[in-house]
Amino acid sequence: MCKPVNIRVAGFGGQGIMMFGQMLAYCATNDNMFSLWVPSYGPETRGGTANCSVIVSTKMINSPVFTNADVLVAFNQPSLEKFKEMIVPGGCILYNSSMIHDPILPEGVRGYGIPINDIALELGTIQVSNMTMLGAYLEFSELFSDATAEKVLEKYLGEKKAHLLGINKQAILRGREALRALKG
Amino acid sequence: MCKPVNIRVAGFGGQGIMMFGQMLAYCATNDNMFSLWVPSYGPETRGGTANCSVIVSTKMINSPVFTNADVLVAFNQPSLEKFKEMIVPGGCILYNSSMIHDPILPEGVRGYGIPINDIALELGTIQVSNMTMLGAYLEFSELFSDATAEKVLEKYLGEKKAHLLGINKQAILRGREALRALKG
Amino acid sequence: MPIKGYLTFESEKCKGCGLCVAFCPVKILYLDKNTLNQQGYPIVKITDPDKCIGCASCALMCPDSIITVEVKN
Amino acid sequence: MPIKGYLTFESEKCKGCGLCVAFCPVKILYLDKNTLNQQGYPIVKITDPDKCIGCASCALMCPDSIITVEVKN
Amino acid sequence: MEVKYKKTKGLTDSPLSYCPGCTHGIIHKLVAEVLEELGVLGESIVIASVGCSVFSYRFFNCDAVQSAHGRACAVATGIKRNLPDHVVFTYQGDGDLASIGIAETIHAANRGENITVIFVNNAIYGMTGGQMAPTSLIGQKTTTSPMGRMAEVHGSPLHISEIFSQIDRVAYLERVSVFNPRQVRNAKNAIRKAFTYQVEKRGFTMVEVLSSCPVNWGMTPVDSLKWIEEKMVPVFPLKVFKDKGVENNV
Amino acid sequence: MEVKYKKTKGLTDSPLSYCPGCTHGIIHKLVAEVLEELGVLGESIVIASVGCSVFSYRFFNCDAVQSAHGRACAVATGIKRNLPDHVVFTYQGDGDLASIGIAETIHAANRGENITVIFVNNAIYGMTGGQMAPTSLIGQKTTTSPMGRMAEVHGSPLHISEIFSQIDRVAYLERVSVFNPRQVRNAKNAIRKAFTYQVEKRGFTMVEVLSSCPVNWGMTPVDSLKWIEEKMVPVFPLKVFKDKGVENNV
Amino acid sequence: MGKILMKGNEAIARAAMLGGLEAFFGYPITPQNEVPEYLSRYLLEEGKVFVQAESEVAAINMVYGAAAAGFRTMTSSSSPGIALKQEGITYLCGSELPCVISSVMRGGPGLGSIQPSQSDYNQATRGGGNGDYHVIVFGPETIQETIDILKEAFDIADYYRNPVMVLVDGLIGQMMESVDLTKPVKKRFLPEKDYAANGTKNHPGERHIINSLYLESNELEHHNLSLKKKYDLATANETRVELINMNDPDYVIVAFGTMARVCRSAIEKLAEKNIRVGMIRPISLWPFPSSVFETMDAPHLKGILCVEMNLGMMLTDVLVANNGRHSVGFFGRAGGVVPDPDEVVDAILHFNERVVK
Amino acid sequence: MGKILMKGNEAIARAAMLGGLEAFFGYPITPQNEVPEYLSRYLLEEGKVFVQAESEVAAINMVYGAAAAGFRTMTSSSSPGIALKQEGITYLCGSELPCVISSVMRGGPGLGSIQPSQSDYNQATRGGGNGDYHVIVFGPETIQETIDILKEAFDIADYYRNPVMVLVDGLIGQMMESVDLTKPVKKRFLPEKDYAANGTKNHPGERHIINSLYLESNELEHHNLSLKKKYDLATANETRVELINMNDPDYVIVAFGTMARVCRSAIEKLAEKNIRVGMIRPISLWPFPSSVFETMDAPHLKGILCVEMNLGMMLTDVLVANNGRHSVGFFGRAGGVVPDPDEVVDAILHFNERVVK
Ligand SMILES: Cc1ncc(C[n+]2csc(CCOP(=O)(O)OP(=O)(O)O)c2C)c(N)n1
Ligand SMILES: Cc1ncc(C[n+]2csc(CCOP(=O)(O)OP(=O)(O)O)c2C)c(N)n1
Ligand code: SF4
Ligand code: SF4
Ligand code: SF4
Ligand code: SF4
Repeated sequence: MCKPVNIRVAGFGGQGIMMFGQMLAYCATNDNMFSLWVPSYGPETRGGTANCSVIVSTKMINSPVFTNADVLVAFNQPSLEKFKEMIVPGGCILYNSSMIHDPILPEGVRGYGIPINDIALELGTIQVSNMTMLGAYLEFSELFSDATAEKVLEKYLGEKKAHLLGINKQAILRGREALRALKG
Repeated sequence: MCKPVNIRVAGFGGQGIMMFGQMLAYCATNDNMFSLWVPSYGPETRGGTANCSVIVSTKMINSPVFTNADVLVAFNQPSLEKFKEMIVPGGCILYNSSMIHDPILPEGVRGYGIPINDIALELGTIQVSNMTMLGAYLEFSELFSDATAEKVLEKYLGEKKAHLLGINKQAILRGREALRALKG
Repeated sequence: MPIKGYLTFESEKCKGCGLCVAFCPVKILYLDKNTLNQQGYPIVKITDPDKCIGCASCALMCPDSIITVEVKN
Repeated sequence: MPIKGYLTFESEKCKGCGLCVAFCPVKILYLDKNTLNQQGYPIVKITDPDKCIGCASCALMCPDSIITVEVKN
Repeated sequence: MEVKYKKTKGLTDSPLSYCPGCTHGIIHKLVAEVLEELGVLGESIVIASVGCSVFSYRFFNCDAVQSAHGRACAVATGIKRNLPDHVVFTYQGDGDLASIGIAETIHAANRGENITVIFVNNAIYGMTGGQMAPTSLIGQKTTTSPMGRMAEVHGSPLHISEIFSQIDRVAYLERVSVFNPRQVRNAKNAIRKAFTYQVEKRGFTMVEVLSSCPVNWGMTPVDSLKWIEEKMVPVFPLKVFKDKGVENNV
Repeated sequence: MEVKYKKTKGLTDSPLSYCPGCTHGIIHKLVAEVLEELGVLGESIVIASVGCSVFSYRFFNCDAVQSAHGRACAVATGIKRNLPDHVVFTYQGDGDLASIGIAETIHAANRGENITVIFVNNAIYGMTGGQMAPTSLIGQKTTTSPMGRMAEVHGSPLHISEIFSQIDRVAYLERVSVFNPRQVRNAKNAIRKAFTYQVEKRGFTMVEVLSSCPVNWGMTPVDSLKWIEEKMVPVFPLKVFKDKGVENNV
Repeated sequence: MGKILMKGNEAIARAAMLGGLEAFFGYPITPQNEVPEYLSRYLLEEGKVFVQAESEVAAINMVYGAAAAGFRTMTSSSSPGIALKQEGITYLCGSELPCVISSVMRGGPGLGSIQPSQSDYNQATRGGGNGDYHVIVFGPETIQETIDILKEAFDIADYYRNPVMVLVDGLIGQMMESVDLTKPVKKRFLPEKDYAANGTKNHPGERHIINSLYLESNELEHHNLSLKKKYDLATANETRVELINMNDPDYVIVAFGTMARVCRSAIEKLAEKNIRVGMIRPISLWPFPSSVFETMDAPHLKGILCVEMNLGMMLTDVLVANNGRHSVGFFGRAGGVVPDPDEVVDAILHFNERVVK
Repeated sequence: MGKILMKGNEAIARAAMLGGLEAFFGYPITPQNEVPEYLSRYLLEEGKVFVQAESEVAAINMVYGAAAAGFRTMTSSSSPGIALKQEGITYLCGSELPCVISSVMRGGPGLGSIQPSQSDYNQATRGGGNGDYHVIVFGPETIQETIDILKEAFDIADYYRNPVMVLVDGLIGQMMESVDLTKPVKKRFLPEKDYAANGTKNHPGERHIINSLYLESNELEHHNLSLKKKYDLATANETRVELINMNDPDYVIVAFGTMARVCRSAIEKLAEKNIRVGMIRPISLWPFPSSVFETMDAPHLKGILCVEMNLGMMLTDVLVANNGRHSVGFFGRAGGVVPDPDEVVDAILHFNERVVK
């Protein structure tokens, strides 16, 4: 990887958008890469939508902002509409196909729909839909190993939420599988 | 008068220093001359000494401050000591000889001692000592007519203090007389 | 004859907070987790419209003023 | 034997306010308008030192703490 | 069919920006209903303070002035002194009124400014993400009292209405809440009285409303109402503190 | 011979900057005597506020911090939290404490900062030349209420001690005066109690002292004391508002 | 002549009333106390609004309210008091509300002194509030000029919907001088205040909202750019400067307010020594009269001396305006000391020692 | 590497603790809330002082008290909150008290927005308090640099007995980046705090008085001049700047903070187009690194482009430093918009349209 990867993540408040982004940034730090996570913040996160951006890079990151992203991870329809035009040609959109049906994507952009709500509900709780998406992203990007992701996840959940580790790991796995199936 | 006249007035708080200075400035305005009155102000006027400066001129006054005065009007000993060195050679010091005895004046400066406390007490109240000094100053400077001084005084005292007009006028007169006697 | 109430909801503005549900004395309101509005909230629905007594407790408690209550004697 | 008081004044710091005069129960203090200190204030004096009962009311009321009161039984 | 309840014209069409179940919304509509019922919307000016209710300038269907954090009562003074026949009111949170703005509020009250203050006490800073407020309860965990509020470290909950009851020129002062339909009706009566007194030029009026902040309290909206009833009311008793319209003043 | 009264070592040699007969001087020496008697001068820090007493940093024979107008209690908080075993007190006029500084004072009290506030209420702004204060009496002529204070225009005198009596973490609060020797002795007792409570770490203590301003009231010093007794005391009754050391709290 | 003797602060108050002042809010502070004291009597007498606020913070926010309701309003203060108003001032600018602020400078920093000073030049012209905003600032040199500017200030404020500050030092506030209150000032066409929040019954069908909050960056940027347009307009139209003795000068002095008066005396004294000294006297401090530095025709100029009653604040504006063309020197006294003309004479005589760039 | 991922605001808090912070006083405001939130837990855990003040005004005055008593103290706020601290800041300067102020900028004026901005450059570097004073201001560009400066800031504050401000935009506050908390920073010899008002029992026979009041002009001027000496010393010793790519550039960009990072990307992109662009990145904003403009060796320089997230504030300092030598242009976005590298590229490509002087 010589160019930094610019990733935009967006969805409803409550869908775990921020955690998704932070997990990527933590993974990068864990693997001695550079990373930068930028949230949208403030009252607009109240109720409405939430989004954040992540940059992962093997060299020092200069500009913390980007207009054109390499990847969009869209957790719901409005987010897809809002951000899809920002994806560079050759870029990619991962979307939540449980909530987004038959999306129209910009030309030259690949799309992968993962039914993360459904998978998460199958696993027992909608709460892990974001980690399902993370699994898909990891599979897609080949940026970080499972070992890295699991180590970071463990830290992220901490002692208090250690009991959720298993289900979250499972979600990552299921996400990977789903993406692999799509990639064919 | 082509050069502005710079006058410094100083004494204890309560001796009517400010009124003395303002009367001069009002007289000048009344006679269509330029004038400028600058008080010392703030807590240092509390208790301690009070002083102000006056500039009278036939043309626009530029600098409102001066270091060297043409005239010092000293109502008490500390004021004389504080300001006497600022008087230009050829300048003049009018002092309250009821409180200042045998002063040592800078070389080249004339001095006139007027026993304003005594004169004022003779007139019935120490309160008019400042107007006694004003009379002396008017006699000395020949700047303003009695008519001007009286007109201004009347305005200054206003309706509320109209009853004091007579005694203040008398004080001015007695001050003039005292100075005339000194001038010889 | 008891008073009969009729409710209408401006569902797009519903935030799924559940206050109306909690204060309905006849317990006929519920949140439908399967119907999200454009804001992403589950919206309020009514189980048994016939039972509504038109007390307007739901409407009174709705912070977003989305419930209209009409009554017929 | 009644208590006898002795006053000393740090007159240069006197401001001639007259509070001591007003609160002396035996009325032996006065302001001397003819003796101004360097600040220009008339200073407090005592008419009849023998009458001082050493109650220290004057000293207590003096805002400038210039009165020292000593007593002898 | 007869309309028993519908959204008041005192509110605009703009959707409220509050979190789901936040009782700011209930208080908004009570105030708006009162203004509509008194027929004073056309002469009303709301001062929107800084807090979650900053956007109330969008919601109340009357003229509006957004003010600096804590200064709503000073802004109201500037308006009301110039427009003495208008209805001028502030809508302020506890951070805004009780913390940074207590000086402005006390002095407006003490001058007897003929305005109405709607004081929304939710025991926390909502807008900025759940910091401790002067009215936070002992033991309450907030983002700046992570171990819970401790009297020895953080002080006790500030009793605004009790304090304002000591100010002569306050004409009406009541603490109410909105944790159930009965309290909501009570609250509306208090708000109506306050505005009526303002119209009658009786002086400063204030209604303190105990309100919820489900998001920052970390509770469901319904549990939040229970928390008001069970935890807040014992600390902040609901009562009329002052009513100049009643003889034998409380 | 025995010294019955002499100037306390709690004051420096610097002549007081107050006007003739101003009771700021009396209050100064009472505080200084108490500090001397309690033996705490070496660990005391006075916060000089902005007002005629701004120079009190010259007068009290201990360390001193001059603070911005109204902010003495915030400054005191900053000091005391770091030096909890020191004796920290503010000396503030009514403009400083009751007007611009009321927020800082209320919140220091509410946090229960273990400091002592000497609140000198002379019903006017002395330092700046006699403007109206929040505590000016109805009818009182000042340079900014030239026709006299009117309740409808300027509001009523603000009752600081009454207000602070509503704050939980206030440990001691009394209003005293110095208009005659008996009152001076009373005042000293109150001040002593306040400082003693501070040493005992009981919380926030405040003594409100009704004081004179002969120059700006336009009266002789002696008449000024009568005015305190006859005009101020009826409006600002002298009493203990709070005493955590006594059971059955007032 | 119809002149009367008036104290600077009272002149400020009276001139504001002549300029249409409807509501004053202030808090006591030396050396400007006579402003509120005067208004507490005479503004109330005219049935207008005077409120002594509980603090400077409250006062500026009362001004915000009065301006929001469409009234001509003013506050007055001095150094630390102005510091406390900075948040209110940026709000007024952000919400585009007009008002007049009189600032009577004393020595600083902190409590400083109450003696006259110009060390609040930065405070006035650079603000201390947040964001991209400007206050229109005038720095008159006489009481007469102070009056004339104040009489016009409300018009200017209304025209730009922006605060206008009149910045004088404590000397101008405290001294008395002969003045003419009746001198006519420029009148300008003012649109109606169709933004005032004075109840929808006065403008049915349309709510008036006074606000400075724009959560979306794009909206806020749009707002910033529209404010900038206004500031550019003010720069084009409200820049005021007096050029004195600028006919082929050896040196040019730049000074404002009381300092300019002192420099006038110095220039006379220097003329006696056959040294030709001109003066650029900025009357508007923001916008600063930069362009006169560009167009200045002074073939024999040895240097520009900036003279201030501070340690070098307007100097920055002079350096920017000069842009390297001439050698620039500085002379200033601090702490409330008003320099004597002789000191300025001396600074010109030893210009080389004064050069900063 | 030992790096950890940290949010800017938390890094500020942690670094302050590493720098020796003993007492924090603050009031909530977005986008800096994580600073007090972090400290409310971890500072208290270490038995140090954390107080949530009732307002920004109270907070800065609590800082004043803590500093007066000799403790390492800090406050943190954002735009309108900093405006409210201006009086307190001038008091700290006047009384020569050290402290650290973290300012996390959002859009303005007024309530503005909570999006990142640099429009408080004037507020930070010119103050808004009264009088002749300066705050030492640093404007780091990464979280790492923010940490390094904060760790040193208390030393610098103590050394000069003056407030030190660390000025970042909301983006630096809100974003997360990998950082190393253990990087060593310069240590300096610090004299004892022999001014602290901590009771005469700690310094018998001598009263310590913290004060900024000097009623006599001469005394105040003396004080001002001694402050100035200190500021001159700070200018000589604390000016910090990074020079990037300054080898015979076609253009030079001047930018700080987040804007400088964006410009780095732009410079890379311009290099691809064979346009050599260097950058002067001021790290200390006051003192401003003027001298590098004088010593700059750039024979082919076509111009200097000042780039800011505001409408032109640092520009003044650039113009003064440049002093007419080169043509100066400006590019900025306002209102909380963070420009994209491409916009900067474009501004360089069309430099002529950007020229201001
Ligand atoms: C001068 C200033 N300080 C701080 C803030 C940040 N701020 C915004 S809202 C708020 C407090 C909100 O709490 P509250 O008033 O209780 O209202 P709520 O949001 O809980 O309804 C604060 C501190 C600000 N905008 N301006
Ligand atoms: C921020 C600020 N505002 C105003 C002032 C001016 N000022 C100095 S003292 C004072 C009030 C004095 O009154 P008070 O506190 O009652 O004390 P007193 O002089 O009567 O003892 C004021 C307003 C100031 N120095 N700083
Ligand atoms: S109370 Fe209102 S917003 Fe809440 S669930 Fe019911 S209808 Fe929806
Ligand atoms: S009370 Fe003190 S200051 Fe006043 S007259 Fe008596 S001795 Fe002098
Ligand atoms: S943060 Fe709290 S107070 Fe604010 S809108 Fe949400 S629930 Fe209501
Ligand atoms: S002005 Fe008043 S309060 Fe101040 S010292 Fe003089 S008499 Fe005392």
